Amino acid sequence: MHESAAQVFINAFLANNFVLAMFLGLCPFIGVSGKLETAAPMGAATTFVMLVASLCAYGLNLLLAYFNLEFLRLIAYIVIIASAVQLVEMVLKKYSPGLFRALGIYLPLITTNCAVLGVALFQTAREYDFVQSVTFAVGAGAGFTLAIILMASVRERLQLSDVPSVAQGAALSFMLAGILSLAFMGFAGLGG
Amino acid sequence: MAIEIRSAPHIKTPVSVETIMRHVVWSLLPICAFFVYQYGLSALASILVVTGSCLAAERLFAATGTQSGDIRDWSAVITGLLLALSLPPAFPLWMGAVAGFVAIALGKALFGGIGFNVFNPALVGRAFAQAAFPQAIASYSPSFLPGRFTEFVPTSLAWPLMQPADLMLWLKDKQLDALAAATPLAKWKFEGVLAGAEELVTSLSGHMAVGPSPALILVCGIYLAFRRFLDWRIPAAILGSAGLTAWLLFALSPDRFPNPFFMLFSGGLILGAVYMATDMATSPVTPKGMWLYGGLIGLLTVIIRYYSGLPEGVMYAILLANAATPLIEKVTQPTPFGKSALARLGQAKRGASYPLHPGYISREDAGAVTPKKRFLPNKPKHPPKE
Amino acid sequence: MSCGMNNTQTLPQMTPAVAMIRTLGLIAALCGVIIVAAYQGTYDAVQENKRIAVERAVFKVVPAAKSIVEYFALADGKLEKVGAGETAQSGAIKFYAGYDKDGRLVGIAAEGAAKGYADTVRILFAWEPATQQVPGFGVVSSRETPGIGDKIVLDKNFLANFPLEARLRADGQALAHEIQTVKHGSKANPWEIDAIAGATITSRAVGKAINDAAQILLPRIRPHLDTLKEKP
Amino acid sequence: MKLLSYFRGEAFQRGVHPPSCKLTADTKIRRLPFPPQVIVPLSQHIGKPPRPVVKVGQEVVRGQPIARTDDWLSVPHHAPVTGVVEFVGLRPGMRGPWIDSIVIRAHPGATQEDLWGQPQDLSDTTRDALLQAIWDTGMVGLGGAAFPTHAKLTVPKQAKVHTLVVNGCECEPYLTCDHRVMVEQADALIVGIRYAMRATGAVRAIVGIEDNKPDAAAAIGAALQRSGPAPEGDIHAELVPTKYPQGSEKMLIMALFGVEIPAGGLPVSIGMVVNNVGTLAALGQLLPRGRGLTERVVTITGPGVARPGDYIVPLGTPLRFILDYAGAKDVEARQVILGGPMMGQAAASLNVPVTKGISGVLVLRGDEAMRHEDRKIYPCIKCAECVESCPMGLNPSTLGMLAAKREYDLMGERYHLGECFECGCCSYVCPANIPLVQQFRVAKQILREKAAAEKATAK
Amino acid sequence: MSIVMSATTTDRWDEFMEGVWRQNPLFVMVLGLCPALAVTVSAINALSMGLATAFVLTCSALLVSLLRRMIPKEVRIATYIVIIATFVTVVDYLIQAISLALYDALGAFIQLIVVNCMILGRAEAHASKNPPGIAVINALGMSAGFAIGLFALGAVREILGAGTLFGISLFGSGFQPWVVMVLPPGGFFVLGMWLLVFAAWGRWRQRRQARQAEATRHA
Repeated sequence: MHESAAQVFINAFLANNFVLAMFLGLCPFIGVSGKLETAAPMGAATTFVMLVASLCAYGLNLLLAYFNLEFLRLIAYIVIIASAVQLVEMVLKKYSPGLFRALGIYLPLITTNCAVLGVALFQTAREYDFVQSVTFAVGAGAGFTLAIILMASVRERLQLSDVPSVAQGAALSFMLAGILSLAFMGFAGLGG
Repeated sequence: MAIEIRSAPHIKTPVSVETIMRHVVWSLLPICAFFVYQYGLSALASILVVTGSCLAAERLFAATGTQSGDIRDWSAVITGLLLALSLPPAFPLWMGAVAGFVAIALGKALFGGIGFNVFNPALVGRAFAQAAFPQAIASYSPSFLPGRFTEFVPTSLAWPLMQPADLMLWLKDKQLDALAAATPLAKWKFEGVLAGAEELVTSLSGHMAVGPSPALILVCGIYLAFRRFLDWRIPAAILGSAGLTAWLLFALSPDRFPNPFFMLFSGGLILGAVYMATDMATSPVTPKGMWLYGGLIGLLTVIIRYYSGLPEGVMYAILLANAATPLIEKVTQPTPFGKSALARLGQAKRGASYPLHPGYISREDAGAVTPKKRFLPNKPKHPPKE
Repeated sequence: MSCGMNNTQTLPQMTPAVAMIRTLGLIAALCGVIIVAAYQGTYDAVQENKRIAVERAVFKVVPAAKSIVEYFALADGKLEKVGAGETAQSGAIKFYAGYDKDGRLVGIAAEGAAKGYADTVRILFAWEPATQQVPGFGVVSSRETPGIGDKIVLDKNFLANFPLEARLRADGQALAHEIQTVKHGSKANPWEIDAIAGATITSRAVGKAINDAAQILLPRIRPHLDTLKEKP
Repeated sequence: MKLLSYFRGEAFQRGVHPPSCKLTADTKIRRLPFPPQVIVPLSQHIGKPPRPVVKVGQEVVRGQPIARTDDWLSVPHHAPVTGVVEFVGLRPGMRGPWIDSIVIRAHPGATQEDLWGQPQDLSDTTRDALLQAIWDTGMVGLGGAAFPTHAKLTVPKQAKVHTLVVNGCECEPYLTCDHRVMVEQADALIVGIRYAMRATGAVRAIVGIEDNKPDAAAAIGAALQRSGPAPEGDIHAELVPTKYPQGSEKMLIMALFGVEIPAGGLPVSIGMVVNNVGTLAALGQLLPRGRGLTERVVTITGPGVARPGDYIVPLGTPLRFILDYAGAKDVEARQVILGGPMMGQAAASLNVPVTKGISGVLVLRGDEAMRHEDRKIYPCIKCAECVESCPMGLNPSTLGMLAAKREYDLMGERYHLGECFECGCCSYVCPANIPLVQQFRVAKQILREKAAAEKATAK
Repeated sequence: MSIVMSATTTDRWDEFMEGVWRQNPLFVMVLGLCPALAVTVSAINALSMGLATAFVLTCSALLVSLLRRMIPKEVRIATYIVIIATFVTVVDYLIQAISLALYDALGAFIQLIVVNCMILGRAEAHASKNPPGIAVINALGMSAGFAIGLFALGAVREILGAGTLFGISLFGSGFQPWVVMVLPPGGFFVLGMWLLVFAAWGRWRQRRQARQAEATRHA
């Protein structure tokens, strides 16, 4: 069944949100959502890297399919993503120091973000074409950003609350993510 | 004569948290009464069990010291009543009890109790029940069944942890159409049947599976708004935005979309707009934020109802807006007096109640020049910016 | 200046590039060997597993079949037998022909997919050439809500919709009657599917999946029914 | 109520309507007898205290200057009673800490008439001479702020003032001294207004009166009729809707003209000067006679007082004397508040004297005070009442939560804490009984100290 | 070094228990969350995932430890990733060979083991600094801890979400499953609940120890 680009986007963005429905990118989602000031650039950086990874993976997959080397896919993807992140970092450092300072500290973290590898693996598994792949990456990134921004703003508010001491920390974050995930279930079937 | 030293102000409004909560409970009672009149014994049992479960959970968490506030502030009663009203009247009682407990535990105690909750507790309970027991929550029993005051709908009395009886079979026994057990929204979404206006508002004419009466909720909501126990902006924004979106879509393609009236008065939109979205702790405090928040809820409701897999979207829309509330508040902080653009220009503001005297000399005429800032000795200096 | 000093001091500790490349190359080679070994070692078992999985699914929807043959129905109308490990060309549709123990065609199975409540519902449905009916279907993958979405394989009333008529038009270019899911309790024709009350979307997806796949696949198969009749 | 007012024109945005409780609005101003001993604190106003010019044992006459100053932001004091200087040194102050004061024992047999000043004709003096004369009276703002009046009436060189706003909005509950002054001393008020117009160069004066005091407006109207057209310019009275805190000059200007004073600015930045009716009425009485400020009108009221009323009280009269006279002894008084109930300060002891800035003494009974003290303090339920009531357009709800977590820097930087003028609206309306304004006072103090410390280290 | 050489059985046991208990990757360090939540809809899936992760973790720890002197520190992270990816690919094919149904159930999350921060973290923090024997014991301990964590999640979710454990019905046919438990929110809730339980238990133990210390001091 062929999905239009808009459907792919809505699906990755809301209906099957990468974080809240697919559990991808949870480590940064829990770890970097303490403050809105850091969460928003983290989301932006992740989106950007997802796009780069998606483009790389698309090209790489064509290459691997041509040589019948699909069994090397995983190792090739992870290496190419790690290098791409490195490259992006260097290019940014050279040509846009401002942006580098804003995103710099997050880029290394993103290499081991499963959402990025997830984008590459899922677009291959679902046999997306080029346009679909790109919208998928952007949608997934936007979904991650939305989730982490909502989470961060709520957690900032909870800084001012008397959260019971037992629940403080990771437990509260997971419960919050659970309720957010419940709320996102309302989007199920959107873009169908 | 012993005197005590306290800080000003020395007088205080008599309105307290308990006053507000108590009034909300009172205003909910007629709605509950009519709900019981519509659905009979099962609805009564459901209201009692759900509210009781909420109160028990509140008591438990207050006793373990994990949350502030206790059952005396009436807030758990509101949660219970709202949750019961938003569930199907013949919802299995044990599931209602679970939903009530979850509402308080996950929706309230986790965050520290009254005032700190980020999400409306009743809706957290409702969303949990919807996700946990999708089948039971989709079987809505028809209203005004004969004999509703003498017998329970069998689904109500399911054994704890066990599946409820099949509502369809029971309805067949009663010689009723299986469709009677679907809400107007579900009927429209899945079967393309549009319910009539007066049925939606009063539900008096047929065995409709509508929830609590929207007209009654509106009346009670207006009472609360006049007593200032809820902010009228939020319901106004929700109904306005939902109505407008629905009307636009209806105008674009009247065959595909139902009329805006159906949109507003079917499902839980009125209940959500008047009672759920206005939950003080989970809605923005800034006036601009309230409009934004309400507008978001209205829009999301219509989108979810029309385009997603679910027939009803109010609950999810409100939960999502609850999550966005801190963000909304952050971007809609009120402008302090004297910092608005108008103040900077030194111009008269719109709506000034006292027109300037004819002899007024404008600043320019008077040759007024803003003098250098002069602070009183004890006036705080603005903290230096880094 | 001190900075420069530090640099010169730390430089000798750096590993020379040659050594780095050598080590990396060695490790890459080692890893390559491990991967290839694993791939080769498991290849047969994996293929066998896949075959069994396919057979199990097909035998479930075409119970009379004892063996199957995989085919591609190409876009130009030709049929092609699928060799091991072959992947589909663009526009080709894979289907399975089921044969009984005497080698006679008893049914054809193909995949269909349609958007359900949460995600795409993929099903494998059977088609009997003799009766031009769909006798049944099985679910390949679905993320529908458990308890509601799985009614399509559990609900007795829903399963009673099958066999379902899927008769081709006289010219053989399309189905004579589009397969449609109608609202619960209003099935009037043999090509209509009576929706499940409460799981309308999923049941609708089943009808749509069968219809969409059959509309394309069946006209392509029809000219070849004679060649398919006997097991090659 | 709020719903309707949204559609109606409003005086200014937000604000509250506490019950007015003006028990003494219809009682005439009476004179309090002289106490056996008066305590004149040197610091009764904003600015540096003056230096005493009398010695212990010296005889002083009522109206005689007992403290002088050369500092611009300071005023002289005059002896409130005829008597002997008994003590010069530390005495309890109204805020608690002891402050430098002059204690005078009144002559038991003295007539207690003002014997010092000499009538003066100020009709064609220069502005500077007029300001000097005002300075010599020792006048400060009698509305409560106690800012030296001559400084307030001095227009900065580059600025020009066209309007004198006369603040007759006694918005605090209970207080009626300004109200009674407007009713009974309207003629003196007009005289004072004309002096102030000359001092500032304003070409018109507007008396803003809340619409719950129509008799005051009528009295001023009658007085204006009597005095005929003023050569200085146009004087008239305007009614504004009753609302707290209308008495704040920013709010009053908003209500009268619909103009916002830019944040951090003073009314003079838009060509206006605001003065209290009590101040100008007193000026109107003192200036022609060349006298100093020795007494003021004080509202003594509250449920804890048997004989509430507006009294002319010699400055420096100890609270204990006043309360005994007004009959606060026989009821169980629990709290004595200097000023109104919204912004007034609780007296630290009954030995503190009445000073120039005290407009009222409010005595609350124990049960009255306890009624809200007993109430449980809930966490903020975000009902938004405080946001709706803050006249400065702040967000007390968020500020309060930040204060509870000691995020003072954030409060100042992002939530404009510096704009808060502690009117108490937020604490008044808070259903959760959170002491918001009290927390803000602490926060502001901490930020002030921090800024001072930073300044010190920067040097 | 000599201590490690003379490692007794108890030391090894401690090294093993380190991962199982004190530094449990899931409940204490909160690592490897994607698989922990995504595949734990049933106990069997959870255990399979635990085994797959254990395989990758142990093999990569062994290899990294063996090669630890050879690997230049500038490229060590890249090397670790390559080694881990290798074993993930191996386990991916192994599972396909064992059971396709399991492979379908675990889906893409087998391949996502490669970005499980726990594995890279162990390689970096432990295996690259210790001899093979210790590294393997530590990796086994960590794996066991992770598998126990996954099982704890999977068991609760399966029991509530389907009324079964390892596919065996526990409550009879009339049981009403709590569907939410096998949906994404359920994953978050159950993990959060376990963390709450551990936090509450830790609190209780702390308080008890304090009480005991008090008592001994008084005595």
